[in-house]
Amino acid sequence: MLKEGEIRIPSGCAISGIFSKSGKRISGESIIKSIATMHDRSNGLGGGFAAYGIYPEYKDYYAFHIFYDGNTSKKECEEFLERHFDIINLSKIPTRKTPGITDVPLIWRYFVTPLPTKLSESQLDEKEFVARCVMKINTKINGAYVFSSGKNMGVFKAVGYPEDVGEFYRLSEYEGYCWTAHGRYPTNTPGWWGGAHPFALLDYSVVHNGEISSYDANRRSIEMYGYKCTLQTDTEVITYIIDYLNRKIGLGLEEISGVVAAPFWQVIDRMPKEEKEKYTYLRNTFASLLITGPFSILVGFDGGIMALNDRLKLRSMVVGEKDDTVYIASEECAIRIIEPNLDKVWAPQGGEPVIVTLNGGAK
Amino acid sequence: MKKVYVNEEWCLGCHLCEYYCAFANSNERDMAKALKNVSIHPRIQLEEGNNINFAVSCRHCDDPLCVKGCITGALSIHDGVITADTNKCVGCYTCILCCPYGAISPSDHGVIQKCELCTNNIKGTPYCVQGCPNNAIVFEER
Amino acid sequence: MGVNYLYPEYEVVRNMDRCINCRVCERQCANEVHSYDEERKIMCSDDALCVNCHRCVSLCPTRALKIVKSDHTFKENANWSGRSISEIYKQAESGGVLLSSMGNPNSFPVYFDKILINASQVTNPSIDPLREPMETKVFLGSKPNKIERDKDGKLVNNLSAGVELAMPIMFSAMSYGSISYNAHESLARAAQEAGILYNTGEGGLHKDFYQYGKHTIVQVASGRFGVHKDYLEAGAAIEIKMGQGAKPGIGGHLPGAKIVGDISKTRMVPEGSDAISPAPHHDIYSIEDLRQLVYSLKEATDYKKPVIVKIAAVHNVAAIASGIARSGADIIAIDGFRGGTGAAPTRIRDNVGIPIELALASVDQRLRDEGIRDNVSIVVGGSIRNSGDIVKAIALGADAVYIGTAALIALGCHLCRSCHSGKCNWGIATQKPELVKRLNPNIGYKRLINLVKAWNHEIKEMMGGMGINSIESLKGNRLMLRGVGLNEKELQILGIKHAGE
Amino acid sequence: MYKAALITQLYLKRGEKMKYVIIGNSAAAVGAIEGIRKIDTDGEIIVISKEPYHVYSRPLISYLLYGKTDEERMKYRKDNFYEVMNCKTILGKEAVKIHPERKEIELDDHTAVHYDKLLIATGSQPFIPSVEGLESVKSKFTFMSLDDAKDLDNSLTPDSKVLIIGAGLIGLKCAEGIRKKVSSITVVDLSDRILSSILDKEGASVVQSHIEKENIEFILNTSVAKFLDHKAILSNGEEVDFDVLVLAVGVRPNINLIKEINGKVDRGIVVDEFCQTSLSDIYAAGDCCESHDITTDQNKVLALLPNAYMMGECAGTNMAGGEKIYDKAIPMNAIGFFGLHLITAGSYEGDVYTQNIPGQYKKLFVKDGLLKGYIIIGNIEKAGIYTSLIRDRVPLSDIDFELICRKPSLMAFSKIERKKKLGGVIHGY
Repeated sequence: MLKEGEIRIPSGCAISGIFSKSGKRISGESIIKSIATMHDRSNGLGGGFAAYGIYPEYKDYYAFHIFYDGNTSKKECEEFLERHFDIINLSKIPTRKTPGITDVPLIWRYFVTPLPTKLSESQLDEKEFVARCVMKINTKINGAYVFSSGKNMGVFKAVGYPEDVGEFYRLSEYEGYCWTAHGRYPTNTPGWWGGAHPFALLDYSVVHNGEISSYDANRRSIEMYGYKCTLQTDTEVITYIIDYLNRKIGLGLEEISGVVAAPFWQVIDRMPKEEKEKYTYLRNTFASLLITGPFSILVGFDGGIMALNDRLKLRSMVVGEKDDTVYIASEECAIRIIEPNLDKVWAPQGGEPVIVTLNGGAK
Repeated sequence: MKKVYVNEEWCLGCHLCEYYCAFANSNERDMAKALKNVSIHPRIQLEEGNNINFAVSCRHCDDPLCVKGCITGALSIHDGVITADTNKCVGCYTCILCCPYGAISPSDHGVIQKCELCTNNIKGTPYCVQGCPNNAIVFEER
Repeated sequence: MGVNYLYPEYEVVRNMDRCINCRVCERQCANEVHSYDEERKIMCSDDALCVNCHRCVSLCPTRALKIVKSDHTFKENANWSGRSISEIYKQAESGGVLLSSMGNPNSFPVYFDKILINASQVTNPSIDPLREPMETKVFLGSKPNKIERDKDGKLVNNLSAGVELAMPIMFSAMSYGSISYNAHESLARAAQEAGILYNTGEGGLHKDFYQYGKHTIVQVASGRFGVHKDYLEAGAAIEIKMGQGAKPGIGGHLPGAKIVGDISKTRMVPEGSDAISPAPHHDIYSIEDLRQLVYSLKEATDYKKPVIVKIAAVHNVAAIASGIARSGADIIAIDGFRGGTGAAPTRIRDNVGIPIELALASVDQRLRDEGIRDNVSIVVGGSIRNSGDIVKAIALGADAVYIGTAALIALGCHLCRSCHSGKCNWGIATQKPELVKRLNPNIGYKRLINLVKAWNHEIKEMMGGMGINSIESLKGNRLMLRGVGLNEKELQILGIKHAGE
Repeated sequence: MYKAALITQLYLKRGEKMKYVIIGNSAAAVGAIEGIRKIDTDGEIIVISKEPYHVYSRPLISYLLYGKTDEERMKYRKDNFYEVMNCKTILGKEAVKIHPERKEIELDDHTAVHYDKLLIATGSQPFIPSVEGLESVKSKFTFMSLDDAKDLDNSLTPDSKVLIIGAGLIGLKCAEGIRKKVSSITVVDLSDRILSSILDKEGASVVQSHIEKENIEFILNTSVAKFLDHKAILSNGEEVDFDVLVLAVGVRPNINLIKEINGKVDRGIVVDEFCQTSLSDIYAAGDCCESHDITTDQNKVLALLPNAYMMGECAGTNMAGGEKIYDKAIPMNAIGFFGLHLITAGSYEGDVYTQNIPGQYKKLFVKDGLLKGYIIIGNIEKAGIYTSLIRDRVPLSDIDFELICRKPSLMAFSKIERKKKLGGVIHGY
């Protein structure tokens, strides 16, 4: 059977997220508990987590998490890394034997920073340089796959139920101010570790539940801007779109939601002049990056998180608040299980972004 | 009141209105049966000249000379529609003498005939209008 | 010449039981097929004159008429078709170039008919356009690749001039001269009410129609007929016509007989003298010349109008399009080899150009490969026959489509393909007042609006089925298409999978 | 007219009903009733007539004898007409005198009827020439009223030899009416042609020869010198045997009621364009009056039904306080004999335009750039278009006269005129 990248795979999912506005560092336990409650929304073919603020001691270095089929690809990849980066620290990512997790690849973690010489001759800004290197590895080096490449953050994913994945990566031993989790329900794949979610590029990580109908329109457009959609998953293309609009074009998250989940014309027409012009401009200029069809996503980024539903809200998504902690999940139960008495619970409108950032900054 | 109006700008001079009129007033169901081997005397009649054509039928005047002139009382107005009681009519043709539009004509039965907006045949609504291929004849309020 | 080798192509079949001698057939046939025999008191017809336009058939009040293809044949011959033989007879007799009208009628593959559209099942929901908003509004024009903000960080509108369409449909270029005043009025009024655009073609813009300027594309063709400042400023967009699908590589020729009255005024061509559009623009022998024309037109209208460059779909269309996308043009219009015409040499029409589906697919992909797809919008024409074709074209990568033949059919055209005779019985492709009169714009524009509104509704239904609720998410969304009975090469060019994959 | 209007308003203020009285019960009377009711729906209307009949159409008496209609169908308005129009009728009694000072009418039974507004629609009566021996003729008839027709009819036998004095409309219609019922008909007229009041010589001869086919004999340029019982001795010495005599030499308007009280009269009662007589609150309409013939600019008696109706309507409207002017009177006739139809209108002055089309005799008379009159015998289709040219005094320079000469058609009018006529709302006359 074909795996991700060779074929497009629709899937249903469960997502969950926890964010501490004060930057309080939360252990991985609660997010595991939360995603586990939605066990039935995944089918054991993929689970994963993204955590922000977990590598304070290495916060100035890019943390690469890489899967290897075997030692040859590892060797080839590390040579590539050495050619382009100064590797500060490298280690196997600590895991625990778990019955639910099998066919484990080699999983390594590298804290790196670009070699100044390479960077300057590339004439790219640092992030672009890093991003391109990641794409290079993922497309050119057979058997090596970078699944996390941001600073002071990390993605942990595998084939299996999310709670097992959490167990496997010993996430209770990590602490971060922001956690997102994903349980996957692909309809036609054996599941591949790289294909599990979250999907991440640099600091951006995306967990997504849905199947977007605009996929190929989005894909063919974003690929014009130097991205390569190797996995053919919604999450991948959404991540690239957000990276493109935010990092390369310079749109704010609110503006980005005005592109990917743009208001309907009938809504725009009723807006006050200035708003109207803004949203008309966004829809017109970035028309091909509009995302249609059902999706609910959690976008993690440095110091913040954004939750967004498609404009028709064809997927469930609930937000809860308790003191300075924000919870977001596909189902309310996944929030209640970790915080029974919330100050506030609501279901955001389709296309209405929920953006939360650190007020105190990461501690 | 809705009346039949003709717009010569769009009249093609195809004469179909005349045939649809004759058909409507034959009260036959099949046009071929009604008009085969018949020389028609329609109540709407085309005037044609060099590239100008228009059909003329009763204008159903608000203040009709034909009705006033009728010596028998056969012509009368019913909710705006001027109708002829052919049973009363003796065919003196005073109405033809009076009508400024030449819209009343002798019938085949020695009396007169005129457009009654198809109110008195099986069609019920002006059939010339329905038959006009170019909307040159319309049935509307003005 | 002595013997006439040509046997009538059609036979007029008259049901004598139903014919009532109303003579409408006689009055309505500009080819004088029908006549009334006073002695025998019956209608007669001369088959040889019939072009099978169905005017008489449609108007016959008793349905007494039908036109059938003559079953008179030549001896069976798989190679020498009756058509080939007859054409040789014609040329042997006339010594002239064969003329034809409307699009290529030959049996080349129609790729639209070998492409199927997707729909949602289970894993994501289809959307009901009657219950949910379903958006088909389209902006045409080039998109900036960076944003600008003012000092307080507000986004600045840095879009260059474009056009907005209520639906991804426009009426393609048909000149006043090739079609009648009433046909133009119908198109203009329909475009205005439907919120789309129509195209003047190369015949200039009649003063009566300046009022529809906001919905008008003014064309600049190699003959430059009727082109002046007011004309350029009147339109919502300017189209440079480099080529036409029906006759790539050759110009146009409107015989002096048709240059009369308003046509001569509108075209700025003296009455009675032929209006000849040269094959090329004589100021454009190369791509950089095109760039100059694009910018001189923009200068002339101080950058307030988007410029469209229309080309015929020819073999290296992708490379040409790439050049145009870098020429400052805002929109590329591509006309497929089945595109219609008022008159073209038969051999050119039937043998030159390539199918629009393939041209579109390769152009869209090429522009993406070069990262310049956003520089231009792509509009395709050349036999868009229904809303299915439109959905497929957009999914292949078009921003919008041009419809010409379909629009004329809505106006009553029966595709008899005799436009070049100038005796269009339906009042479309003629300038004879008594024939032009037959097209009442009050009827015509309503029929056009009905057509595009119906198509727009069907487009929405199909989008809804795919779970797409905005047309921009369909554009270039080739995963929504599958091919049937296409070979690897065709699939590869179209950039789609085969059904079942 | 304003005077009437003021008075009506006065009455309406006082909440009283106007009382309209109409003497006569024919076309003019009906026109008046319908005219009044368009404006005043509850005023009282009284119709006085010496005839006992529901209103009927006099011109139909010949068709009655001919068998083309019957008494029922002769009714000029439906049976419920007076009811619907809410009129009182005093039928079978004759108004013998008007007392304008008391605003009263005296009937032949010496009862009196009060009026606020009075209409004289007394019509006309046959003129009886004084011919020696006329009194000796037993069965002699006039041909005006339903009773005339009935009496005549009763006296006819298949062998009757009928002598009709007068080859005018009445005489000839009578001849047509009784043709099938008698053995012979002879028509004598002083004039050199039949229908002298409406036809020129040529036209007359066309019609004459057609009528003669029905073997009706004409003796023209001749009058009856004297009657000897069943014999008439003519001015040319000829003798004609007959057993039934019909006198149809013409009619005289009934003007006495007005004349007696010194209202202005000439040949007929004189009225202004509002159809009012010289006396206040007294109007007159129909055959008893003179009308102003716009084609000759002369006042003359136009004893024509359409004319009577329109005068009546005009009078009625003004009586009820409305304002209507009747200033388009012209002589006009549509009539047929034994299937030959003729339509004539206006006066026959000025240049003549003749059209010789087989089956049609047509003459147009043009003066001062206006169509003044026409004669059409045979195909009379669309003749009304000519009539309108006369009535509306359409300058022939404004239309395609050459075309309209050939056949009456709206095509001859300017595009704008056509648009008005065919496109717009049509207002009445």
